[in-house]
Amino acid sequence: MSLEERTLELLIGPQHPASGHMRLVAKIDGDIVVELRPNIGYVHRSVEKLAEVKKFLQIIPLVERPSLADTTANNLAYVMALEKLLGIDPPERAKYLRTLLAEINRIHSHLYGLGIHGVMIGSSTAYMWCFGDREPFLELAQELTGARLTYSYIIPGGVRRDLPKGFAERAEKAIKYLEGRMKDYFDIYFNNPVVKARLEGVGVLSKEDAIKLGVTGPNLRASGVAYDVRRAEPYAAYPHLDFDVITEEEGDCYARVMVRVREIMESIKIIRQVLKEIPEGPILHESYEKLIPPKLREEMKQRGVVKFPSVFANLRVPAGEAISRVEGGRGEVVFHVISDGKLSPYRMRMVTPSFRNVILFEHLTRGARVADIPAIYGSLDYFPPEADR
Amino acid sequence: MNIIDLLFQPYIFIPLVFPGLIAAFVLLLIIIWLERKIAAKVQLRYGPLYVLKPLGGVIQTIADLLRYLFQEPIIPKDVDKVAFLLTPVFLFGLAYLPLVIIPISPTYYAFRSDLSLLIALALATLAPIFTLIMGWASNNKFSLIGSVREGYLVTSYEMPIFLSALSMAVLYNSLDLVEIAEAQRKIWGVFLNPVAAANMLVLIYMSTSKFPFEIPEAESEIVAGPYTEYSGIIYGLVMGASYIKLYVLSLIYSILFLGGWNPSPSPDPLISGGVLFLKAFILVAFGAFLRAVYPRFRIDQAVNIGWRIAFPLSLLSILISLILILGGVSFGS
Amino acid sequence: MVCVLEGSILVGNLERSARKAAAWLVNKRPIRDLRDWGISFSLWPVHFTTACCGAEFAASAAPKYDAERLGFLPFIGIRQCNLLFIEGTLSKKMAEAAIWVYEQMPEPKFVIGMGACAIDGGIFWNSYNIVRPMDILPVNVFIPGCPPRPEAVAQAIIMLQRKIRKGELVKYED
Amino acid sequence: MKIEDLKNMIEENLRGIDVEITTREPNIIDVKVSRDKIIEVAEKLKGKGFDHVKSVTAVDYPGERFEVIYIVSSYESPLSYFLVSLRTSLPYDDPRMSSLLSVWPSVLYQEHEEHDLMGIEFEGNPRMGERLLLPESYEGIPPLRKEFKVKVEGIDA
Repeated sequence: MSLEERTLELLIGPQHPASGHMRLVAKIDGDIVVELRPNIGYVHRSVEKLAEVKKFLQIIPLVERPSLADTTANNLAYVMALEKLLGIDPPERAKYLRTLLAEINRIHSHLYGLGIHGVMIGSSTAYMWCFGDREPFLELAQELTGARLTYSYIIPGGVRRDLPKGFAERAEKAIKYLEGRMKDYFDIYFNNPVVKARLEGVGVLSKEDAIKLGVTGPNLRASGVAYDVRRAEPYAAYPHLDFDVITEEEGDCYARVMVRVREIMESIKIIRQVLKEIPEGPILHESYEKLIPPKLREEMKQRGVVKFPSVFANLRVPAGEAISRVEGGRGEVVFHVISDGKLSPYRMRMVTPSFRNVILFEHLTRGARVADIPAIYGSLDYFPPEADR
Repeated sequence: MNIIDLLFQPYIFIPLVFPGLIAAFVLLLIIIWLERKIAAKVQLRYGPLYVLKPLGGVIQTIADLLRYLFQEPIIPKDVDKVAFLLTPVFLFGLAYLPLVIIPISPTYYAFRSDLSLLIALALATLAPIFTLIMGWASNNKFSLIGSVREGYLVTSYEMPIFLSALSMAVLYNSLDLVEIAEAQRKIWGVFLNPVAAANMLVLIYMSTSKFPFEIPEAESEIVAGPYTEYSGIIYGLVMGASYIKLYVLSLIYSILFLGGWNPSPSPDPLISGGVLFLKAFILVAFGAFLRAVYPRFRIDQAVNIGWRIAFPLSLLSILISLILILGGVSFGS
Repeated sequence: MVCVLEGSILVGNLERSARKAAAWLVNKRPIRDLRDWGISFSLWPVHFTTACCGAEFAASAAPKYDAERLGFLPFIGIRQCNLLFIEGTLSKKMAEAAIWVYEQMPEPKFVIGMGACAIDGGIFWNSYNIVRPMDILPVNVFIPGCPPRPEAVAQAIIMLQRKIRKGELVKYED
Repeated sequence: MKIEDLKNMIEENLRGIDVEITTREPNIIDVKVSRDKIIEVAEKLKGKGFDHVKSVTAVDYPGERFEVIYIVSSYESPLSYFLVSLRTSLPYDDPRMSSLLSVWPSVLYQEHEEHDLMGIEFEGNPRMGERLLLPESYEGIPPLRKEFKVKVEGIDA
């Protein structure tokens, strides 16, 4: 019986507990996956086309929507590209605030990925714990920016709000809570023999394949490639902070999960440094602060909330090209903005980490078992709206 | 002999009321609610609450049952109607059958034979056949894979369950549940042969697809396994059947290993039956608790455990029983 | 179908009249309230994430906001669920899938549109690839917000429960 | 490792091919090359250690030309700071070029997306002709082209 008759084509479609917003077309022979092709595009809302008809400042919320679990990376990458075109550099305090929000967002984005991975291999406790322990960090971000997930906190020339009083103590409390919880996570989930049996040795990505396929983020670092944009091209306040790039060697599902867990610990270390070393000073670039009438400027100082200068409504960016990249929770976000001096960009190219990781589906699941498909899918921390844009 | 006395005759009371239909149905309602509450407790949340706020949402399962009752039972077009509709009814009905054999006190039993352990175990093994038919009948790729997985699992847990149960029968040299329970008056079976006890407990959870062995209806791989195409009350029957099978197997287990009704103060059926029910309830609740602890195994790992670990352990437990007997441990009669 | 009863012959379609009687009984006062109460406290949404609002839907089922207190259990299969959550934008490809899912669900079924994109396209209103859910599905409750907070999701469920218990939504025609 | 000596290294490496190299900002080097020489330049760059493609961008200048930009970089430390943007321009009426899949496998999905949304033909890429992000039933102008108009807000329509 030839391979065609033996294989069963399984459509793990958009409506499936472990398929996310896409369809996995899997050809399986018995319990072995012969070939799996992801059929993406179910959440394609053409952010790049809409960006060409929106003004520069209106694009900030638009750019954040696709990767809802990790919005600061897209927002920061887009605004850095604008600042390269405008030729301005945000004040020191704004850089530290941007780093603070990026790290809070990385922690709860990793917890989101670990939770979804937990429910995909069957442990609803891991899902509930991760989503429950994600809430303190959502509240921290909400206190800093006013929103749970879609912050739009970073604007060209600085940030929208200053650090509220007593933020450091509340942040310390949330961090202590998560550090205390880590021991429970290791007892019930990470060192659980069933989890180890399901994840170790599954979906192994060798170092050469990881480089050849151009993947990014924890999936790359779990295969031993020590590449992190925060070290390769330091931006915001990362040049002044010391943290190390987490890598693992095995490159299997367990290694990817462990890289994310240890990166949460690293982000906690960074948040503590930022809260300790944050300098005083303005949070908006002086060229924009000059444009605000003096009376409003005083009020802005006390309330710590930036009043948008009127020029932002019709911001004209000088013609040119800018490429910027940022290390988001899921990997490297690359922005390529081409502007021709008008009110909206001529062409904006946004490459999100999930779109660069989608090639892993075909590569890793060849020869795996049917029960490994959700294990591998979850370990990639793949967020379909971010890949389809 | 008016109606009331007739009701309390053992051969009516046992299958209908106590360990039989009504008690199993009440246990079913409580267990599904308890499973969601235990899982919620472990997961730092409340679980079903506002259905009946003062009592913590106890009647949530009744609400679910009502919804299933009034939900449209969809019968897909190209489905084998007879097999599709009848298998859940058989599955749910036959899950009750072994309860006829189970005695609840030395004198009060519906049907006694000196092979009652074998009959109970044999009736408990009927369920997988209907899961296979169900998977084939509902003409859906996921249910086909789910039922074939159930077929795999049957080969890996059926044999060791029988062997570890029989190792206890060898120890008590009798196959009659009443005699086995009576023989444990002084010491429970679990202390005599712990290997068989541990082995059988794990295999009970494998046979009723409790976590970490929830493989036939693994939701993240094959939507609901053999039960994907079922909706309405048919799905309610199917979902209840696995809990009833767990209740039946834990009753057999508590007779074999936990001394049946032994520490019961008086031979009165209600009290000794209550002790037996309590032990079975604890085992079923522990099975429900496992949902919050473990993810699920892959099918090849489960079959691997069945053949490489459970089967040798059951042979070992028979060896232990033989050594105990040669060593002079003997039970009356 | 003809049956003889002490000399008088009953004529008529027994099966249709049985169904009519059942429909009458089920719509009668005591049974109807019990049925609506049962359905309202057992709204199981099917696991069908359509867009990025899925993150907040997942947070509403997580420990802090715990929608399971209302009997709301995200469940696996289409056949066993009676609630469809349109989370955010419906692109054209996803709209076909949404229609298939809605048609496969058993009868007393409800749809909740979550997020500004489900109401009128939200921030992607002028995209060429999106569809308004109200054009293709009968949506019972809409939730504003982008993404709506988990409390708003819980409030939408409570509003749907009240509508069901008032008896507006579940009807049994013969 | 300064940007100048990287520029010289690349210039020396691409000696034979008529290539225009300019540098921009602290770490970006533009390499303009004609359509038929691009595979040769790509192989030379890969030999130098640029091992993956971060983004493939197609820019549409209506009536004039299409410009396809490959942003290439490396994962190892000295080169990972720099981004090389490999550019080629295609005539407007015949947007075809040879795919760089053989050199960098990481361009598979990005080229497929540019083909799907911008209508550029990459010969050698197995996924040509299929839809990636658009629904199968989509006909008409590829949406990312300038002639495909999108509704705009009322005030500045």
